[in-house]
Amino acid sequence: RRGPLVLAAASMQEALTDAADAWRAQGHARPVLSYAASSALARQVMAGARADLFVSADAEWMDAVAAKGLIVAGTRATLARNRLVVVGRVGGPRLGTLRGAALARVLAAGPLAMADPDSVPAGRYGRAALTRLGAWEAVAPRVVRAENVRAALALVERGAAPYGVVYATDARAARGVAIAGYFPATSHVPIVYPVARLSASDEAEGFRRFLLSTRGQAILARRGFARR
Amino acid sequence: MSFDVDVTVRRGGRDLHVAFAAGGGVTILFGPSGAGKTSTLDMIAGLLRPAAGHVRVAERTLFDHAAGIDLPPERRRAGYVFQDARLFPHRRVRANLLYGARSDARLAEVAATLDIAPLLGRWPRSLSGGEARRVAIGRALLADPDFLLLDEPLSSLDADRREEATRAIERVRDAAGLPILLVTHDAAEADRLGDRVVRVG
Amino acid sequence: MSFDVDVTVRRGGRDLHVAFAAGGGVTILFGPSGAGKTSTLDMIAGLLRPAAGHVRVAERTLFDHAAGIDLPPERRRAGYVFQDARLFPHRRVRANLLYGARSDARLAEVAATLDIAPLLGRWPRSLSGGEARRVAIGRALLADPDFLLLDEPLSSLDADRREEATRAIERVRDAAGLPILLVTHDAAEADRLGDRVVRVG
Amino acid sequence: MEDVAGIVRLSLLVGLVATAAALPVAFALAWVLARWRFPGKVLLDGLVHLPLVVPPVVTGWLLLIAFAPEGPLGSIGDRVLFRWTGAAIAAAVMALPLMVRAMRLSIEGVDRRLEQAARTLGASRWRAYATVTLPLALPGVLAGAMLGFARSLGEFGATITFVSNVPGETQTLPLAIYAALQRPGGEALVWRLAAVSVALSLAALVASEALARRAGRGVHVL
Amino acid sequence: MEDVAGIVRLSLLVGLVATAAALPVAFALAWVLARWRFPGKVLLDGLVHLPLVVPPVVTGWLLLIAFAPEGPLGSIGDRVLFRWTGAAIAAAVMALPLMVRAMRLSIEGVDRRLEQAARTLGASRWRAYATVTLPLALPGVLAGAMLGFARSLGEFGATITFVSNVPGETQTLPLAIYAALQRPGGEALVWRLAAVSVALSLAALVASEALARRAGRGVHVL
Ligand SMILES: Nc1ncnc2c1ncn2[C@@H]1O[C@H](COP(=O)(O)OP(=O)(O)OP(=O)(O)O)[C@@H](O)[C@H]1O
Ligand SMILES: Nc1ncnc2c1ncn2[C@@H]1O[C@H](COP(=O)(O)OP(=O)(O)OP(=O)(O)O)[C@@H](O)[C@H]1O
Ligand SMILES: [Mg+2]
Ligand SMILES: [Mg+2]
Repeated sequence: RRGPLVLAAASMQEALTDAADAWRAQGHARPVLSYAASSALARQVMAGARADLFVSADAEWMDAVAAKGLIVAGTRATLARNRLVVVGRVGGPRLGTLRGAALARVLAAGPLAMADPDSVPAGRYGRAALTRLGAWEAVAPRVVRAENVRAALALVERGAAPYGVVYATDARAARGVAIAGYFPATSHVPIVYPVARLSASDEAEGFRRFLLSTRGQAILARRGFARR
Repeated sequence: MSFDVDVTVRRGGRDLHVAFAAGGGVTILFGPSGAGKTSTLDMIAGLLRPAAGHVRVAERTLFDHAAGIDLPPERRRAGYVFQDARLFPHRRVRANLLYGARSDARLAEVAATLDIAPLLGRWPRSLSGGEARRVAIGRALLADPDFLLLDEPLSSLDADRREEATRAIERVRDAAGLPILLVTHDAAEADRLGDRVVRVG
Repeated sequence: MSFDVDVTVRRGGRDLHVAFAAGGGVTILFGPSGAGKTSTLDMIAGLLRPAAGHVRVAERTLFDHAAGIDLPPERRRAGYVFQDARLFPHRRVRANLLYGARSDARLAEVAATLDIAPLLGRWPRSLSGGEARRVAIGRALLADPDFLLLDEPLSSLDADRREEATRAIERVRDAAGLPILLVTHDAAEADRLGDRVVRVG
Repeated sequence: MEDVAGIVRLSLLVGLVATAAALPVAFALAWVLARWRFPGKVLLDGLVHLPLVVPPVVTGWLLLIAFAPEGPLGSIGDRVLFRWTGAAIAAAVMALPLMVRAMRLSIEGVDRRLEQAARTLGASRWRAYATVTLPLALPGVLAGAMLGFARSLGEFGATITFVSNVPGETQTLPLAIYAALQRPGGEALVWRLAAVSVALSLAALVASEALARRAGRGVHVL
Repeated sequence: MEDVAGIVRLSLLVGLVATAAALPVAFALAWVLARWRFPGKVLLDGLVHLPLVVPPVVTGWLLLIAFAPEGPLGSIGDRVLFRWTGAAIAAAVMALPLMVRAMRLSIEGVDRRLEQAARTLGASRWRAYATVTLPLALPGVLAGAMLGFARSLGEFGATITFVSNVPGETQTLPLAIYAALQRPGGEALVWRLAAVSVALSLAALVASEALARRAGRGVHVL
């Protein structure tokens, strides 16, 4: 028996895979999970492709889907939160609570890897945070825009860029890379992963509730996501 | 009339006009290099479209500019031995010989006449010049043509092979009574085979 | 000795062995179709490697199996007129003629002799069979060869052109004293041009 | 999740179906482009090349629009979206320009005088085409099929945009590699999957070379 | 951000440099594969096809590893990483298999007896190659260059992974299109940029067809 089709942002891959396994262990059909960029998934939904659940990496794409009336009323909820960090190579200096000119000086010393600040959610949060901390203008010329957070992380891992701005969840498991500093939670709007149901499927609703339950939240937390 | 040809075509900047009418048997097309012999055969076979005129063979109209008739090559039923051999390189000699044949009934006989029986399993690229030429003759004969167009078919053949090939052609002429148009530069060949000579150019 | 040839090669399942020694002037290579005439010329020109033997032309050793000598074709300086014309399709007639020439000094003369002067600006694909053949002869003559290998160079030429080409070859023979090896099936041609005949096969 | 055998099976299915489906289309297009003259030929040529020039993501998006319920092909959308059939369509579209080019090159190289010889021997235009042109163009057809299959095996951008990344349906090797790349520490799996891709295409290559050698035994005759 | 003229200029620079740089390499490879017999030929062939089969992201990632400071080519990494030169390298690598295939097909189609004729006329192996084989293979070389250029214009996955998306340095048309696609409501810009891509490649196509017609005036002679 095939479970419901869940379209999910690629950055939630491990957490949702764990959750789907746990859900099946409870005797349900395992949801089928399709991971891609939120933009690609949202477009598929908006084009009319039939799926049951959508987990976006940011609110904007969920808004776009909602604006088309494709979400079942009352099923949108915040699934998880994330934090933004600066990563550097293992053994590199800690940035502590740097801000303003000092932060700019450090980050602008070499290429700064981050997801595209114009389009990818992680990049947008990163730009907002750096702007708030007074460093954006100085570092903007050194920013290299990766396709997604993982690609940005790879640039740091390989030493192509000394620092990168990524999600805490991605930084946690990467080898050769260490968190050099956290962005203050107040430096950007909260990083939320919204979930919403797209179809009338009861199974999808069950899984959605499971994700939002204490059990589900604990699974996500193990992968570094902050509770909603 | 076996051949009733009156055609004009533009080739390389000048107009080529060939007209002749000939009875049965072998008609020799004779003329200097570049006169338009091959072009004439091409027009009769339907490979080159005349700008004007008509082509009738054995009372059948193959082309008539005025009447708008232009049979495609496959419906003209010419047995054309090209000046170059034009064997199909991706088919062995046997398959080349049988390409236009209805059956392989006459294969052995024709192959023996032309002395190419040992070559049936070979690829065309491994044939000598004269061998390829003989296969090309055999291929045209086996296609059950209504008439033959032979463009220097005996060049690059030694005396014995030439004699055999000549006899094969004579046999076709005498037995089936096919009209034959033959291009040659060899006076002896023309004398022996030809019932009449048409000069081009 | 102009030609001192003793070669063996395996072709199509049987061994071909050709051996002859000949003085100056024109040596005729004569033999039935498929006997190995073209193969012999290819071996002398360096396009086909003999399994054993040697090739010496005008006292120069071009190939010697025992001594491990095997000059590449470009150092053998053969003027080879192939059985097929093998013109370069992407070069006009003029460029074909001059491909192996040091200068275009003799171009006009050779073109006039072979009656191909009007064709200089043409593409090879637009030439008639005899025209292509004459261009091939001209190309070989213009390359300043040390000896000539002519594989039925006069086939597909009419009597006049044949006469002119023959005279061109005779002139080369007499003036430059080049050794010439000529393949032909035509007894008259052999008689007129040949100083001696070598039989193959 | 790491059902490598299943992923390989699916990739082969998608690659073979895409190649098989694109082959006749590519061949017809190659023939038209090689042998016909008509106004708008450059436009057709450009259209064929489109999937090569436009980023795969855009091609995938256009396919999505075409097969969406309100799109021009919406009626069969359900049988395509999030299905392996859709992955095959994406792969075929992306492979098409490569196949057409290779085949066209070979068709243009066939000596038309051989077709003429076939016609005088009684072959219709179509028979001459099938028995002379096509076999002589076979090296190009094989090269085209090979290129198309290899490209299908590597197709990623159009597929994930068009039919998403559904395990067991549309998750071919490249999509599985992408998924693995998104996981910290997924490199080991990436290597394994990439090695499988390479092995598959090497096998296809060897097969196509062998076929080409068999097909190319003739060619170039006096 | 929407400096379309700048993006086009950069795309052309990257595409032309990539094609020009890959051309001689592709031709040498095509020749070796068409005319030589040696052990390990299939391996070389497979290696050339690799960028076609492996997802572009993986190719980009391998390039990154190679040019990263600690990688084998790390010494020139600074001149490549996040620079247009790197984008050109990525495009060239991705275009290579297509170019090699087209050229190889044409080289295999050249009648070797014509090369022999050139040799007897005094041409060395190399001169025969340059004056006979190469010009006769020109349709394939042009087709290969065209395919390579088109592929370069469309290259996305390897580029963004290898040299990221730096406006004015590595942000070619596909990367700009991708960025626009990531934004809700970015469609208008996507269309504009895609139209520009298509126009560029159509122009290249027309040019290459014209060249091919000029080059193909001979071919097939008695
Ligand atoms: N495709 C072409 N384009 C231009 N001119 C051509 C073309 N084909 C043939 N010609 C010219 O037309 C004339 C007649 O050619 P054709 O081949 O009919 O001569 P031919 O009588 O068969 O000569 P040969 O005895 O040398 O074979 C020649 O001058 C030739 O150069
Ligand atoms: N590539 C090849 N493979 C196998 N056999 C070949 C090959 N080339 C030639 N032969 C055979 O070798 C023999 C000699 O061929 P060659 O071309 O030297 O004959 P030739 O004396 O020039 O004949 P012709 O007068 O018909 O041109 C022929 O029987 C031919 O079939
Ligand atoms: Mg003629
Ligand atoms: Mg011979």
